[in-house]
Amino acid sequence: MTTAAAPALLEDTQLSSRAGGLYRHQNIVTGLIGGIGLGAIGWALSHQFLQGSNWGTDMVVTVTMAGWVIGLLLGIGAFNAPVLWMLGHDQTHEDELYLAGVGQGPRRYWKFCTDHKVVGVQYLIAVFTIFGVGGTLAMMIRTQLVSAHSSFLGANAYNAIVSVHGMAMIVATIIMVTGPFGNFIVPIMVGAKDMAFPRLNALSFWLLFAAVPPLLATFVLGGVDAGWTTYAPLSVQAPPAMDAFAITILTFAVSVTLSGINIIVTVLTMRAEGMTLNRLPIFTWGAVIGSALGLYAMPAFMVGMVMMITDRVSGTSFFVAAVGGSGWLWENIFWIMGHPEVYVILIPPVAAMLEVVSTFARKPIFAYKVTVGAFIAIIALSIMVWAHHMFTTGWAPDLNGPFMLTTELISIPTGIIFLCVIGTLWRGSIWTRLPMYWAYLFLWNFIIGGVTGIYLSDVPADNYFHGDMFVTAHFHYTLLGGAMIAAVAAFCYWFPKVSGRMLNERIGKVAFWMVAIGIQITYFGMFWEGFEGMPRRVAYYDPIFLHANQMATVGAYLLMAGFVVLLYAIIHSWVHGRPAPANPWHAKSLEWMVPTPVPLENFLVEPVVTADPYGYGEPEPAAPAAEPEREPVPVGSAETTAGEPV
Amino acid sequence: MSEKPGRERKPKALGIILTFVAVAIGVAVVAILFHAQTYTSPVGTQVAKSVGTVTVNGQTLQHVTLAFNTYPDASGSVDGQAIHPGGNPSWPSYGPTNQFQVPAHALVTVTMRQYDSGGSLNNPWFATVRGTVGSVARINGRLVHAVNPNNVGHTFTVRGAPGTDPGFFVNVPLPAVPGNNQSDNGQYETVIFSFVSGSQGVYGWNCEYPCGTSVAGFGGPMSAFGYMSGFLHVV
Amino acid sequence: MTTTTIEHGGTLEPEGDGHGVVEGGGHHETRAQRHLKERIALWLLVGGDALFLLLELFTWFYLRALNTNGMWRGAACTKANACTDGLGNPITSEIPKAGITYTLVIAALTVVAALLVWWAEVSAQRQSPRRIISAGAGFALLTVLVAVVVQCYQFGQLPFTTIDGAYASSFIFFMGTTLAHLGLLVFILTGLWVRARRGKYDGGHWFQVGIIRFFTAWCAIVTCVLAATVILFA
Amino acid sequence: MSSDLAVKTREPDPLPPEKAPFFSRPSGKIFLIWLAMTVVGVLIGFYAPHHLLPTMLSVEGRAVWATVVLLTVLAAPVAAFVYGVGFYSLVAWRQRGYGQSDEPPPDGPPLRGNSGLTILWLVVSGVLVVVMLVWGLAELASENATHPNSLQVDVTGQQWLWTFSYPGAGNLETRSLVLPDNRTIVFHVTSEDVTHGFWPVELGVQVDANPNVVTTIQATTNKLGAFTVRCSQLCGLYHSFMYASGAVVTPQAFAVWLHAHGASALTASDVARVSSSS
Repeated sequence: MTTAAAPALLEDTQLSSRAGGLYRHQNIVTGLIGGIGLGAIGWALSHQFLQGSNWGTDMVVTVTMAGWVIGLLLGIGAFNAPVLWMLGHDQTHEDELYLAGVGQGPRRYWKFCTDHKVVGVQYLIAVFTIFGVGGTLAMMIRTQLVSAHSSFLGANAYNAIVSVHGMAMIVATIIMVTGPFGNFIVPIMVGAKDMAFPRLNALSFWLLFAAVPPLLATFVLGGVDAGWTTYAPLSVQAPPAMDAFAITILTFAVSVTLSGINIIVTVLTMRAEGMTLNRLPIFTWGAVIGSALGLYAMPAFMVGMVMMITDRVSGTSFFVAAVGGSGWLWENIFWIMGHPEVYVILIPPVAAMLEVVSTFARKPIFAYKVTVGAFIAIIALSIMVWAHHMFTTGWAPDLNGPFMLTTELISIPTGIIFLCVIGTLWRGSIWTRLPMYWAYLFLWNFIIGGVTGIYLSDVPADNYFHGDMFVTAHFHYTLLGGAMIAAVAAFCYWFPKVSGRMLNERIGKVAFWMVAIGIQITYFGMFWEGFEGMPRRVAYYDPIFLHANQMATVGAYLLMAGFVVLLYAIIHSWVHGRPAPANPWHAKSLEWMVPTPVPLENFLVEPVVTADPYGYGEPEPAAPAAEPEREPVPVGSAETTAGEPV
Repeated sequence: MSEKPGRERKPKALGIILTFVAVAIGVAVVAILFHAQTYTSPVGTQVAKSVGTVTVNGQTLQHVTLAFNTYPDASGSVDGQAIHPGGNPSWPSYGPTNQFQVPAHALVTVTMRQYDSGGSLNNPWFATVRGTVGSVARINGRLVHAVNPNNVGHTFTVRGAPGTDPGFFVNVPLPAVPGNNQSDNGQYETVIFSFVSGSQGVYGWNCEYPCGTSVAGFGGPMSAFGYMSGFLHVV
Repeated sequence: MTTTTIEHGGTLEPEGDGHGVVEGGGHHETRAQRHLKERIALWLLVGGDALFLLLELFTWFYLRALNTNGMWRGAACTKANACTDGLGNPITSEIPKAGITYTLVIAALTVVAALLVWWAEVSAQRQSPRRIISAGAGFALLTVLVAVVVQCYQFGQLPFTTIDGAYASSFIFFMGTTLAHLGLLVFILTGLWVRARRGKYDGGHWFQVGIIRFFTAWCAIVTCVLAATVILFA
Repeated sequence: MSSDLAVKTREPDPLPPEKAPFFSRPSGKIFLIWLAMTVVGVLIGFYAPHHLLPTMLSVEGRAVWATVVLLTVLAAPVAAFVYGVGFYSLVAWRQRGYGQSDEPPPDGPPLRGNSGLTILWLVVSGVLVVVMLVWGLAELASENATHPNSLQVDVTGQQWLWTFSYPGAGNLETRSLVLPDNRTIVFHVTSEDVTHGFWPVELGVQVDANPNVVTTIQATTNKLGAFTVRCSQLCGLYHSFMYASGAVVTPQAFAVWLHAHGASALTASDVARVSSSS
């Protein structure tokens, strides 16, 4: 590794004992103390003063959960800098280096750390954790459904699990690529030293961290019985768990918004010299476009949840028809968020998978500009299709035709993604390493998800399939079979850069086949249920659906086992794996040009970009040779003075 | 140089993953099981008592009896029968249990005491006695077909789980005790009715009087299994 | 696609007007670059906030158009034609009156605050930034604090509460939005005032004032839009 | 960007000369795969819905079947094309011996796009969308057409039961839904509490039951048989118990049933009106 020669990496910088100030004493422990402490104070006060009112328990839960979120952020130090700013103080350069984790070794993973790579790894672990929870819940759902009238869970627990499985998976899939790789990879890809707003970056992670415990707390607060869509007015009458659920979503929505702003600004303003928009790696486009769409979707979620909370804790009537509200208002606001959110989930992993396809077909991405255009067209159309989730609500029958039009139009830009993939594969030198396996699986699954989506876009057919297991199978094919498998492809692709180790491909391929087969069995079982007419989210079902359900359950166990094997492969490789070279795939984008492990501030020499990263089979442009003339200046070393920040 | 901290870091990173995954999954599973325990199994199943045979519409059937009550709260403060250990003692509740077991194709005679006050049904359709023998119930000694839909305490409404005997349906409105009975004065209405149980399977029953919380009165006890809902196991 | 104006943001040289190299986030960047980043971020944030606002307006107009159960008790409720609330109690006051006066006052106060910050930014180019900016921020802060007080007073004066139907709910939601924006303004203007007094903006380093001016103006727009909706579409 | 990435280009594909037979070229082979998979897809399209969907009792239910078949037939060639290229690339262009290798295979040809192909792709998918849309709008229009002499049925959902009433027949209220054959039934659906989904499965239509609002959907029965009404919107604790049985019977049987269940409430003309077939 060439990095060994660099004399002074930032990691080795000695900081004075006063660097970091208050942050020196703050970590996850103080965060938990703050969160639990403020939550307890909130509980005590609200229990004392609000319990007696009409909405007592709801108020207590809301205040307690909000106390937890704010207390955790206070304890971890998220508000230090804004408050100091308000009081007219600024962090010194040394403070910022301390915040970035200089000299703290592994402890920095447990802190409010501004280094984008640390945040990326934190996100990665959070995603694994949430997927673990969501997957466990999915197994409990499938176990309940293994027989028609099972008493494994009962209706209360079943509904609670269905809701939290849905929301946990939505939370995890929204961040599964923009969180870990949007933070770890994107800044390096565009040649930046960090994200545009490092503290905001850390804040977005810790907001996510704060959002998860209230979601799990719903189980002991009576359970959310309204599904992840929490249709009003059912959710208005749901147990106090719904308040915790709403706090989770509000916190999470703020997190996604901040992280989206950060990614967009990073890519717009911090690209290396020569990194024109034409040369941006397609994953960067995907991350930016997905984040931009998230900025559109998340405010809608917040508006909806604020109104949901006020309906529940103060008796407002936004969604309660008896006093002038409307459940359709919730459904509209929810799906104005909900459909774009699907593409917030989908676009970043698909774009990341295109990197994989290009690298392992050893060919440039086919129709790069058209594909980027297709992404933009998708997000433009996706904000106009929300009511296709409401074809059967009776909300506005006259709008079914127009929404059918926009929904079907979206299949045109989606089709471009397929064109891009098969065009890249065409006459490529297919290098069948593990990431490429997952890319092929994506291709297989996403076609099925897409075709079944076409049925649902057609109003007469949707009048049958809406609200039944067909829909469940369809969106699992697109979100699990499509987005999540693409994310696994991306994960396997970037694993050597993130962990410094090669992923064990032998175990990984075992996992691959289990997952690949498990998906087909599970969701074809669900298609079968759906054709036969089994409604979604039922704890007990008609025995005529028995065989289809047993098929789905068997497939689901195989699928989960496959993911467990994959997790084993990851952990095994993270500990015992072969040390990874800086560029194991011989790819051409910037993140492979920096050493592994990536040093703080990423680049020893500011990169100058002269071509896009897809020049496979093309003669190397001559320009970079001119660049290394510069003396490698270790950035942030003693010779840079701590200027006066503004 | 960058190798050494790297080596130290990796097992730690692994530890982070494992700790988080294990803690989160553990919390989730414990919470769910706790939740499932709290809400699904109050105090066991009441097995119907056999009292011989009886002839209904020319058919000779086994005759069994069930006895249970409805209470204004679940604390057992009305007649001493504790219903829900823990949970929400202030919620109205059936008791002493919410799960009943009866033989298939038998005449089931239910004797109930209704201790709760009440009000108007969301849907007056449930004020009519349906599905019992003769479509009547004996309320305080008087045979009635229907009660005043604006003075109902609770209802006992049974139907099959999907796929079991779709024709089976019993609805008995339980008239309200006059006045506000939250003072637990022990006043009650006696309701007796008989129905012929269906074929084997799980049957769900619940109350259709909006005695719960929130917008349509179906929150709280109405939406938590075990207070105003339960199962009738036909074996 | 061709290069954009921000193409070479990463290598901007220090400019003559005092935009020197600063430290931010642990690495070098120029003031111009920092300004650009913060400006774009603010645009995006305001974009998200605008969507929040739009959906609130959607809620208002949707519920107003639906008038489910006749529970949109807006302009129709007068002293002569009293409505009842969700519990059947009469709402005897004329609902919009109490709302409109205070809402207008609050909107006017935020506009004044925005103008003060704008004045501070423009004037600071000619005179001592420390004095001008701290004066502008200080008076703006006072104005916003007055608006907060008016907002709280309005809440106490309302003839209805949250349970009184869709109109009351939407009205109070608007008040909450206004209050949230005022709260943010209090925080930001306090910071601006304190920092100006400590001389953080001396020497022309006051692009942050421009950012704050932009946000203050946006808050003024929010309150004005909400006030206009409340008044014109009761 | 770094110099250790010397460009290795693969030997040019042994592409047959233009005179080679079409089926020995990659495009020819992919065409064959495409053809086979399209045929399979179309067969699945005709076979699967027919065997998996329940027996539909209404015109609308039949339209569900027809729509699924049509859309499958439209989608099959597209899916088969993507799968064809995908499979062929795996079989023909996989660089054997590199699967475990840390060395990448030589680069492929630098094809960065083909505007003709892209335009063709866009045109084809555009045409398919137009076909789908025209079909969907036509179906929609026929489903929304008003029919004289339709039977009105009020549907009320509440947690967790359906009740039905026949306003033309003295407001007879029942728990099971009996409908005459060959008649357009207009369902007026509402809810007493939360949102439910009224879904008479074998009639192939559904609409939500919303509190304080009446939504409408219609179906024209055309076959005798039993059907099930299920709830398609999660509505709380006993959502899975919320179903009802139904039957499409002959108009004569329907009249008899009305008499049996609501005789006291019915006048002779009522019965004649609600039970007359169109």
